[in-house]
Amino acid sequence: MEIKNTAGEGHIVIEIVGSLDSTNVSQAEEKIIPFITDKACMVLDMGKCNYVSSAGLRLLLMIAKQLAAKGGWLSLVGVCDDVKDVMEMTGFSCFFKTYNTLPEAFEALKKGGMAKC
Amino acid sequence: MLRVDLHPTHVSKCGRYKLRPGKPLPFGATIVPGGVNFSIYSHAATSCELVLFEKHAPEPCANISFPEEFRIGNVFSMVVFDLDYENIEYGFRMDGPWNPQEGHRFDKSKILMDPYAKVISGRDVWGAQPDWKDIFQHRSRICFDDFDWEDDHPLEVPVEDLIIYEMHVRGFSRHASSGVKHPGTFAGIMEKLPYLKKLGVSCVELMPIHEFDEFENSRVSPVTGKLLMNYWGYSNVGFFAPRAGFAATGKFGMQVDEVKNLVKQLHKNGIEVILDVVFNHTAEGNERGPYISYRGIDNKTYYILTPDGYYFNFSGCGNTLNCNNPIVRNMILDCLRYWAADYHVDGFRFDLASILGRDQNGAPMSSPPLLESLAFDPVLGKCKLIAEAWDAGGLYQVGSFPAWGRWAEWNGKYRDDLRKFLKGEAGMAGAMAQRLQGSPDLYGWERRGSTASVNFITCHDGFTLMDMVSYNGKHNEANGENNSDGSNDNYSWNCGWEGDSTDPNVNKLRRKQMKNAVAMLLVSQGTPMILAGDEFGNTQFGNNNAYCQDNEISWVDWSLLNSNKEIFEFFRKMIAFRRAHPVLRSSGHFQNRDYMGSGFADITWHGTKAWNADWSGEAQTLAFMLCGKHAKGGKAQDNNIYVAMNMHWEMRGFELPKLPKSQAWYVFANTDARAPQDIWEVGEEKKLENQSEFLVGSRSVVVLIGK
Amino acid sequence: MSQLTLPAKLENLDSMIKFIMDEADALGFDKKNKFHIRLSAEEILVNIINYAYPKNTGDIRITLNPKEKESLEIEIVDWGFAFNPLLREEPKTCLPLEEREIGGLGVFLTRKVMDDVRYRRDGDCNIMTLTKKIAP
Amino acid sequence: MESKYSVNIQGDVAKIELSGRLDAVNAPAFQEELKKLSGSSLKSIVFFAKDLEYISSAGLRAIIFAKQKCGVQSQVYLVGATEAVLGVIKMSGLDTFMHIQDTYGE
Repeated sequence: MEIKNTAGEGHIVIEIVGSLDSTNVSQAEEKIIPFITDKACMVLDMGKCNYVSSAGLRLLLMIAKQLAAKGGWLSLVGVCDDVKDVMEMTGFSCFFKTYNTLPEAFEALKKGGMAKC
Repeated sequence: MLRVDLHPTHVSKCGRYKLRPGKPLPFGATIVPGGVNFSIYSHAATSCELVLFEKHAPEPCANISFPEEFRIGNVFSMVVFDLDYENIEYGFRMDGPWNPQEGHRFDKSKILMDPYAKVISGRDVWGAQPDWKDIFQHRSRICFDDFDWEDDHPLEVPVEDLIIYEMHVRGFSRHASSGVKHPGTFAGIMEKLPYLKKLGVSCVELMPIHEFDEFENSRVSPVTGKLLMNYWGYSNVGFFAPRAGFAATGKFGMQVDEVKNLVKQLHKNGIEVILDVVFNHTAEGNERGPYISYRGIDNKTYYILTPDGYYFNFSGCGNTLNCNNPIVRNMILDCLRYWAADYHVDGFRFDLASILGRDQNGAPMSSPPLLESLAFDPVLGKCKLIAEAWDAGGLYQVGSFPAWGRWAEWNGKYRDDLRKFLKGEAGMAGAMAQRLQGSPDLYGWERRGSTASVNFITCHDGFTLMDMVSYNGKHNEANGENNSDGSNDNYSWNCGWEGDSTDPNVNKLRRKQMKNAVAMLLVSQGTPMILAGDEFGNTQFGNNNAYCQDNEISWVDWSLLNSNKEIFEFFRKMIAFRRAHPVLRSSGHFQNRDYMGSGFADITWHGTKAWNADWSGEAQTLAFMLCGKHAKGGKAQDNNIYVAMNMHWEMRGFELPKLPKSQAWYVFANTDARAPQDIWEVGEEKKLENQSEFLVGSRSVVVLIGK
Repeated sequence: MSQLTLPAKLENLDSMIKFIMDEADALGFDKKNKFHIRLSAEEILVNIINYAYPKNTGDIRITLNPKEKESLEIEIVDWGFAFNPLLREEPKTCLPLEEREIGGLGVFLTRKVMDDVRYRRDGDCNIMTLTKKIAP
Repeated sequence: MESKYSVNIQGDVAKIELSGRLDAVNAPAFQEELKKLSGSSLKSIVFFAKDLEYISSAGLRAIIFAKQKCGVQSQVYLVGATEAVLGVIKMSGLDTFMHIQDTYGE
């Protein structure tokens, strides 16, 4: 697993590469937590993440909840079909907004912000 | 808060694992800061070893003995630090005496599953041939016990207001016709949620979903050449773990979350979940059975044994769980509390529950401590407790199951009497009167009320509704036991032809008989239960004991929903009718008097002449009227409802009881009429032209409302 | 009356549509009207799925009130932020295709094909009510 | 009927066959497919819609998208659309920007 912070249209974009499971969740958590700041809009780019285990899903949910508590939010991008399936069947999908591509996510974030006003 | 007990005190012999003494409670494996707490009970073991495997590895990666100072009382407990809790499988080795006459069967060579395992791997994908050489077949795993329930809560619908729908998780959506993305799984049920909502049932009862081994006693049918499996699953490997093979995510080990999500989504739609639980025996069988867990951990504690150390077989499945041993009793309580608290399950149906009332020698007790504990348990306080009030050892307790006002029963007498009446047996009016009003003859003496009675005509065990009107005898040849298995007392009638028929008259009568059955079921006091698939005439081709048939015999065939739309519509509208009319759903029994000053008693009996039911030995008719002012013991307001049943082969005129001036009779259902005139939507009933008499067709049921 | 609650996810759209269309079938709507019911239900549901819950997702509750031989009333509820799609500016259907803004068509079509479309905010939920009459 | 679409580019003509439904569930994938068209200077985009049972605004958006990708010079044809589909196209004013015909001659 590898975590990269890339810039993207004023949002925090974090790319997760490889698999996210119990062997590396605490590492991932350490790296991501500093980005959870007030009103942060975080986009996790999972396009290169091929597997998310139960522990990994829990980390994602934890991030989403912490962001929400600070008035921000989390979107997932490029989640592969297998992981999407598991998220759907176990109910994790109910807590995330998912998009196919980064531009789609940015577009939605823009609209979400607008509609809110 | 900083804790001072988070640091290892010991190192395992191999030097790889850091340890410290664990907490004896709770039993099982619990994630604690920095590690995992393992705790297991054995009274007679002399030593215990924790065995760790990497996921799916053939050989263990570690054997860690519990140091003697880690034992408190009869419990071995230990914290192991820095485990990869997601990828580890664990078991135990127990050393102790080998002395079968005394009840001890310790064998240090066996690796044993944790009786409190909350996730069990080894049979992760249904039907995948296991590796029989694997030294550890059913492997305990560590469970994430968190789940975001948000504001979910068990629904606590009064039991008399429920309409239960019994289903087999796999059979419900496995058939190719189901059209779901994940056939045969918990996720598949979720995909059928819109269907369940349409049908209107308010509770699903899942046949066993605890981990079991579908390959237990698997064999090939000599008749069909198909693999016969333990399909029903009334044979627990573990009590705390959901069946991995029923989960679409089982291969990822995420079955726990999948089940919880199913419960959450069902609750959101007002549908309760009842689990069929099997505490009467385990999958370890008798003396010749395998070592899975209990036998090697403390045989004498877990099983009821004969004086010379053999297994009693009150379950018909080789062994009998020692339910009234205090250790086992606590395990059962822990287990049910866990399902109620962690899975938000709304209730339980106990398979062969009479065994739960036998003492440690197998004799029935008058106040069995386990049943009493369950009735008064604080966590289970609002859970439905439903007993299958008999066992395979000959104990039949319908009406006499120890209840403490808490237990309901599968009412086997309801099923039998209703079937007899339906097929035209004479002289059933008296018995029917009891069944229709919640069986006060069975449950009135202890003031248990109609809530004690779970009414059903069909369940997983026996004919489906379609088969009940299509077969006189069982046809279990495919089970490979020369048709000797399964019940012979079916009280079924084939309507003139054995099996599938092309005769339109036979088929018409069958449809009518199915409608008659469900109409009677849904106007009866008590809690109705429907078998999944009956609402569109699902068939098992005459097999009345399909426990081993993981194939089209058992799987619900959804294509019948199209061909039998008329049956489905009748079910749907009858269910809506029951839900709309509280007078059908009293918790207490009727008092047979007018305590509301309405001019009518709460229930009155009629026949071809109003106010004159035929109670004779020849009777094949019965009618009754429920007074709407007495609904829910007078607490609710409802219409008057009149039901006429004519099970004679000729039509009969029924004189209608006269209503107060402002009201008139409207017909809601008439099974003799051709669909769609056989039943109306609630609120759109048709006013009768003739308010004084109704000509009820041969073998027909008519439901009227007065408004 | 029948009711269904599902998470507001695109994966559930088919289930929700089927739930509604089964009722439309049962009421005997003709092909064209069924097309219109499907269209407007999809538009409103997709709108909620895409926009009602920008931060996470929540539920959609569909309630069907069929009146035999009269009409089908579809009530769609979400608990997302207050948003009245009926107040959206109508798309400029007269602009050349190249200059059209993509979007806004759904609600426009819904209003065209249904007999009655209403929005109200009740407490913390948005309630859309769509009614289609059965042609005599 | 199964929902399918196929995009074929022959010279300066793009032929697109549609069947089943074009709705919010499958339109995004279709739109993705239509990206193939961008940049190519097409003379005409032809939608064969004989077997198209249903279209929602998501589908309409995909058509608008196709046109926008290809620029002013390209003509849009809609061939064999059913009355119901045509109804929606007309309501949304798309009919004025495309040639609606029963058949398409080479």
